Amino acid sequence: MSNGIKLILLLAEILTVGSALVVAVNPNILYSAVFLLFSFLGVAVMFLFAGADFLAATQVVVYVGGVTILILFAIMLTQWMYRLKLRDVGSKFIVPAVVLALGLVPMLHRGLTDLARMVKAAPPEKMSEFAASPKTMEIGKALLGSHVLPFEAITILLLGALVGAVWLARPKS
Amino acid sequence: MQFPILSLMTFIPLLGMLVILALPKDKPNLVRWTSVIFTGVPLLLGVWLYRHFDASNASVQFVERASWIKAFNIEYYMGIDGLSIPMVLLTVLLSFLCVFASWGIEKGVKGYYAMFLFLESGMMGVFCALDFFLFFLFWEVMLLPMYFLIGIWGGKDKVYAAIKFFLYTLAGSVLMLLAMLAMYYYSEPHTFDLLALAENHKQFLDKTVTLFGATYALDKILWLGLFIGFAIKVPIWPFHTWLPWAHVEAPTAVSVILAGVLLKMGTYGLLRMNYPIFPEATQWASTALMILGVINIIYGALCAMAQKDLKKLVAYSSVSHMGYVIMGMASFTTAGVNGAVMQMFNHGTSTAMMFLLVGVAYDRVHHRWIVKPDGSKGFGGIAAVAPVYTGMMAIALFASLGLPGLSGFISEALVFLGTFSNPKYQSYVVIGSIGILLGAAYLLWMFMRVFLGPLNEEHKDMTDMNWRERLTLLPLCVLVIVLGVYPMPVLNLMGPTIAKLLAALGVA
Amino acid sequence: MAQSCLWIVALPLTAFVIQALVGKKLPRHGDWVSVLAILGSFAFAAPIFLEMIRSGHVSEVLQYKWMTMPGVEAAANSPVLNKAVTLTVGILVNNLTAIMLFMVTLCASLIHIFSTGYMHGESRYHLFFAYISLFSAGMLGLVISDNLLTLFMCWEVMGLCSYLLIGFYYQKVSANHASLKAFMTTRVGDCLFFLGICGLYVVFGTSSLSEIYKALQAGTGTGVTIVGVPALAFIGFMLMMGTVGKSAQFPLQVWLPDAMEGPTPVSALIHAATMVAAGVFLLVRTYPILEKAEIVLPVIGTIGALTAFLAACIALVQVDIKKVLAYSTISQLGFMVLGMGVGSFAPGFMHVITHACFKACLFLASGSVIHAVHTQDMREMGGLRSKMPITFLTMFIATLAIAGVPGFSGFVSKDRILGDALAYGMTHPGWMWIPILGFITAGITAFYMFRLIFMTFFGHARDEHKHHHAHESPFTMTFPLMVLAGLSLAVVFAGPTGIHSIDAKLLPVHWFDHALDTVKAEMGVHGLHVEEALEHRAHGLALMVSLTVAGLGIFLSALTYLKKVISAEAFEKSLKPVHTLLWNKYYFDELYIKVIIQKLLLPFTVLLAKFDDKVVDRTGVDGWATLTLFLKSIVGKFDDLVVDRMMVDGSGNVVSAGGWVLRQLQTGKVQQYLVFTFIVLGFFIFYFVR
Amino acid sequence: MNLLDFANSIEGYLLVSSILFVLGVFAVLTRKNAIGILLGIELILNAAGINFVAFSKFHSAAMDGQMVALFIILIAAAEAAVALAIILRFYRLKQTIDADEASLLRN
Repeated sequence: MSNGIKLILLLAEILTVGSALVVAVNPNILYSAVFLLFSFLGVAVMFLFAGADFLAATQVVVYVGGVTILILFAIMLTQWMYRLKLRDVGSKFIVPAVVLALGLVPMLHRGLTDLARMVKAAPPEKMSEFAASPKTMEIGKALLGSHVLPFEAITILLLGALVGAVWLARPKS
Repeated sequence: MQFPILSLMTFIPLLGMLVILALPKDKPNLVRWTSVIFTGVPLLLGVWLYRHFDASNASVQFVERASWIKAFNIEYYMGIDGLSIPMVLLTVLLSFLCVFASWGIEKGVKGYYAMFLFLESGMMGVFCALDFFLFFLFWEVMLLPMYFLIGIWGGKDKVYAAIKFFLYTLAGSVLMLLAMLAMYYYSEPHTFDLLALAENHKQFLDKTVTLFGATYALDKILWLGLFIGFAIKVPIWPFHTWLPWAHVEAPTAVSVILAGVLLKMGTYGLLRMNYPIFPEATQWASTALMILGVINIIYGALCAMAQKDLKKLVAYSSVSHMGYVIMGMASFTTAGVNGAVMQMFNHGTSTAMMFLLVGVAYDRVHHRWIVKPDGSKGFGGIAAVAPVYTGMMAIALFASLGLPGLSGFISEALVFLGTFSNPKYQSYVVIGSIGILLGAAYLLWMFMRVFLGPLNEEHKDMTDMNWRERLTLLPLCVLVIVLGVYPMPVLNLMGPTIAKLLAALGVA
Repeated sequence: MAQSCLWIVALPLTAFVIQALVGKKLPRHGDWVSVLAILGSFAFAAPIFLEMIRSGHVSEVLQYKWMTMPGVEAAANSPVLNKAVTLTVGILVNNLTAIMLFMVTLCASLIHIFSTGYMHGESRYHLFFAYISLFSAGMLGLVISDNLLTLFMCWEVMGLCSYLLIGFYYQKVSANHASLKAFMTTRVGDCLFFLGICGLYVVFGTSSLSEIYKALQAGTGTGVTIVGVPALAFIGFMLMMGTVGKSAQFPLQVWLPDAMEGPTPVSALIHAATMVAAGVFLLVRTYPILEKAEIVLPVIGTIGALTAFLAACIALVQVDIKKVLAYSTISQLGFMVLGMGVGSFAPGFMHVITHACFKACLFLASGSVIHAVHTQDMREMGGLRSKMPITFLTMFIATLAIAGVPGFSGFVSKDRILGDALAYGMTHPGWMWIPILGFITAGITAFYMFRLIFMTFFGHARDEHKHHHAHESPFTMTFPLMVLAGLSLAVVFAGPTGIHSIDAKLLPVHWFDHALDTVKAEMGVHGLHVEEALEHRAHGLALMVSLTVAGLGIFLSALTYLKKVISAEAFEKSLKPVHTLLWNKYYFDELYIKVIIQKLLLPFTVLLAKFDDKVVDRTGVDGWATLTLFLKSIVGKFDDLVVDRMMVDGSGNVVSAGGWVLRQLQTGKVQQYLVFTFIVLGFFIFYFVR
Repeated sequence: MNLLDFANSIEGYLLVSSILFVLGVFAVLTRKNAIGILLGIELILNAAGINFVAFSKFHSAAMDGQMVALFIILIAAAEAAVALAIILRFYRLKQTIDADEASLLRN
């Protein structure tokens, strides 16, 4: 793959990380919600480069289209349109959180890379061929083949969540 | 299996108890007459038993044997011999009379008679049981009704007396239980059967047991354990203090049964268990027993002399008379032991009479003071007001102080003849005869203060004995006089058994 | 003959039963039942007596088995004495029995008749006769019984009757005390007597007299010792104590004077003629045993002499007519016991019989006097001679007899006893003082008896009112007096004059002596054996001395009381301490009742009862309760404080404290939980990844 | 290996997912606003998704990794919906969605 394409991946990764940083830190919830959206987009691009095209699409549809909008609605329903400037970040936990973050990231990363190294990597050509092939048909086969049980479970879960959310959020009768 | 008369005699009163509990509460007379029936039937059976008891053979008769708990080969083993038949007859008779004597009980009539019948079956069981486990069971069963009878229908501080009686006897029976278990454990074919234990009593010899570090001879310790259990019941001197309390607080009929039958269980137990199963230990302890007997006589008589309460006086006189029984038993002579068992029977009748008579006075005047605690005169000159009552009391008194011609003398004479013929104990007889003297002193002194002399105005309106009371006392009067003149009907019952007992004791 | 003996006892017994049960309802309250019964007994006794006089020898033994106890002949050294025991009951009829039967039934019948008059109108009339019949049955039973055990039983039945009869007027507190004292004192004697019987059983294996007589002759019972004392001596001593109790001898004589509380016929029957004589009769019956145990007889002799002398002295100062007679009875009993002690078996026994007759007569006479003047105090009497001639005459004869005037029965027996006593004194110099005391007592007896006669019948009436009312008693009361007076003559027992030397010439051997000699041989009794010459000299001397002493006594009392030459009061004043001593009966009563009973025994019993209650009961038994309560409180506290507070609550607190600390973590803020989770996650990653 | 290769290699993906994960955690821990916590959760879920996808590509080149990622997205959606419903309910109850207020289950 050409360097340009790799650059796009790098940019996507930087986008994701930066917006995630804003989401985590920004005192105003509205801004963090919006930046969450950008983070999702970055992730979608990363999926593309990882050969999960259908996944990227669902990412965009579900997360960007659905969840973020839902969150915005929630924010609007609960913030009284700027009347309440929520001092958002709990001051007393700043110190432990930052220490945690700085400490945790390298450890986590090293742990995962050790895991990756332990596990037998796929041959490069198979990897690139995989990355390029369209995945929608495999996902369909997998959904109704090897992963039919989770698929059924997910449907029930979604139904439950749907009914639950509706029941919880309905106005007082 | 021939007619199970002993089981019947033991369990009919129990049946009666159940029937009474089912009767309606508001008809006391119905309750009373049912209890009369349920004590009357054993009395008739008792008479049948007496007629069919073969006095010539010394072994156990009317045996009923069935295995009860096979695991520990405990048997339901009932039987009587010369030693137990007088006691059985006494129990049956006194229970029957006491039902009439307690006609005056108004409070909780059903409960009273239920407990009473329960008591009678307990007593019958004790005298008929030949299996130690069964004996112990009846021994404990008998305690319960006594506790309630004294505790509920008793006098002023009845609860104290009831508890003292119960705990004291229970403490004794705990020792007995230990001894029983030890005997079961040490006997070769582990058994509770008294006669078997007596047969091979050699097995307990020259064994030792270590208790709290010190080692003791097995048979002496077992003998002592049983002895203390029975001594409390007799009562023997240091363990006698429950008796005055129990008597003073118990209602009339109960103290009649207590004095008439319960005291005899101690000496009966000694003769049934200590003597045959531990002959060597008995010989070892015979002098001590004799000394205790003499102490009992003198101590009881002296204490009786100082009593101001009629019932306490009679209670202490029972202590003194039981002293003769112990003396007779300890003398190891034919006349002595026969006299002892005879005294157990005679004392039963004469003391029962005295208690019934004291009850008669108590029902009318509601106090029993010869001299009131504040020194003023209690009873006085009742002879003028109640001549028949005085006559009956005179007979009872002279019977119990051992006037010849009445039953008291026969047993006392036999005990003294027996003990005197044993060269070791002749000086004890001399001291014992002081006991007779003191006995006559306190009884007649009481008779004088209570019945003779000028009439105490308080009792001017005291009525003489009504027909019910006279009928209750009549059989006892007849018994006392007849046995005084010709004691053979009772004496030849026990003769062969005692001869066998002494022979076994002698051979050891 | 033995069968008739059974009837003799059975009749009064049935009379007792009838009287006791239905006496009140019978006509005349059933006194005729008792009288007929005793007369019936007399009718049965007479032929035996006559048979004895005619043939001079009557003896029969009848035995029944009373109680049998089987036994097995145990090994020789085994601690168990397992011999079979049989107690027998029986009747022994010999000359002694015959004489006694006759005397007892005669006296009893006369007294029954007398008491129908005397007790007339009493409230418990029928009971009186019931008791008297029972008493007669008891006495007769005693007389005929062969077995000492049955003798003992009748002995105690008599004790019971004396208790009931002394306490007949039970309203009187003094009567109750007297009856209790009588019963208890005799009871003391009885207990020791019973020990004697036990001794007999140990030595002879039986208590039947006939067997014992044979065994003694065969020589058994010498080696054995009881309680360290040679057996026969022990038994003898115990039997003697029985007599001492019953016949009111020296240590136990306090009860007889008080027994006068009872009605006079009772005093006559029981405390003069029969019961007290029973004590001596016991000695007579068991004489062979006493003789075998040598040391007992002298003791008996001393007691007899002492009692006689002391009682006689007391009688000197008494003013109550019945008390005088009571003390004279004790004194005469002392004489009998003295006789027994010195070995004069036959005269001793004769004195029993003679004394029974004249003393009964004296008592009944005094009864009729009391009945007439309604007082017992001689100082209120006097000059009744004219008012009551028959009573006076019979009483005078009896007094002559008791004083020992020749020609009367008393002299015969007393003179022989004193003769034997003198002979005994000569042969055993150490015991010479016994006859001396005997003679002095004889003199004193004469003195106080005549004092009684002079004070009651002679002189002028001291109390006009009573004197005026005095009248002769009815025939039912005087007839017995006359019969008894007749029996007080010497001719009945020895010869017209009573003096042995004279009578021997007039008629052959008197039936009484003959009867006693045969029974002595039969029982194996030797009596006092002393050479002919010495005995003759002793009796002669005794005759002289007793005559002079009796005469002197009579003369002196005549001077003081009849002629008032010697003033009794002056005499009293001069010997004031002696008089008070005698008046208080040597303080025996005080010693026994006041000191021993009230000061020692009763306080001791009260103390013992307190000890029994406080120490043995409260501390000994309840002590355990308080101990357990104490332990309970300690254990309770320990349990509460240590185990509960520290252990349980402590750990509870620790846990709750810990809980509190941990609880602070539960702030409810979900984020904090996550922080902790991730911290832990961090450690995990750090730990594993590294 | 230069930045570009690194970005395209599994380490790159893993580094991003670690950072994303940590920021998510940071958001959850420090946000006072309930919705902020929700955002944190979404970040964490995406981090997980990236890991799955990364391993599915670089390791087994098989579909399983992607299937799980797909499911994660679905569940995340459901979860978000329910969470927001709860938040709304909480808001209606307490008129605020400060996470510290929801401490009824405290000690």
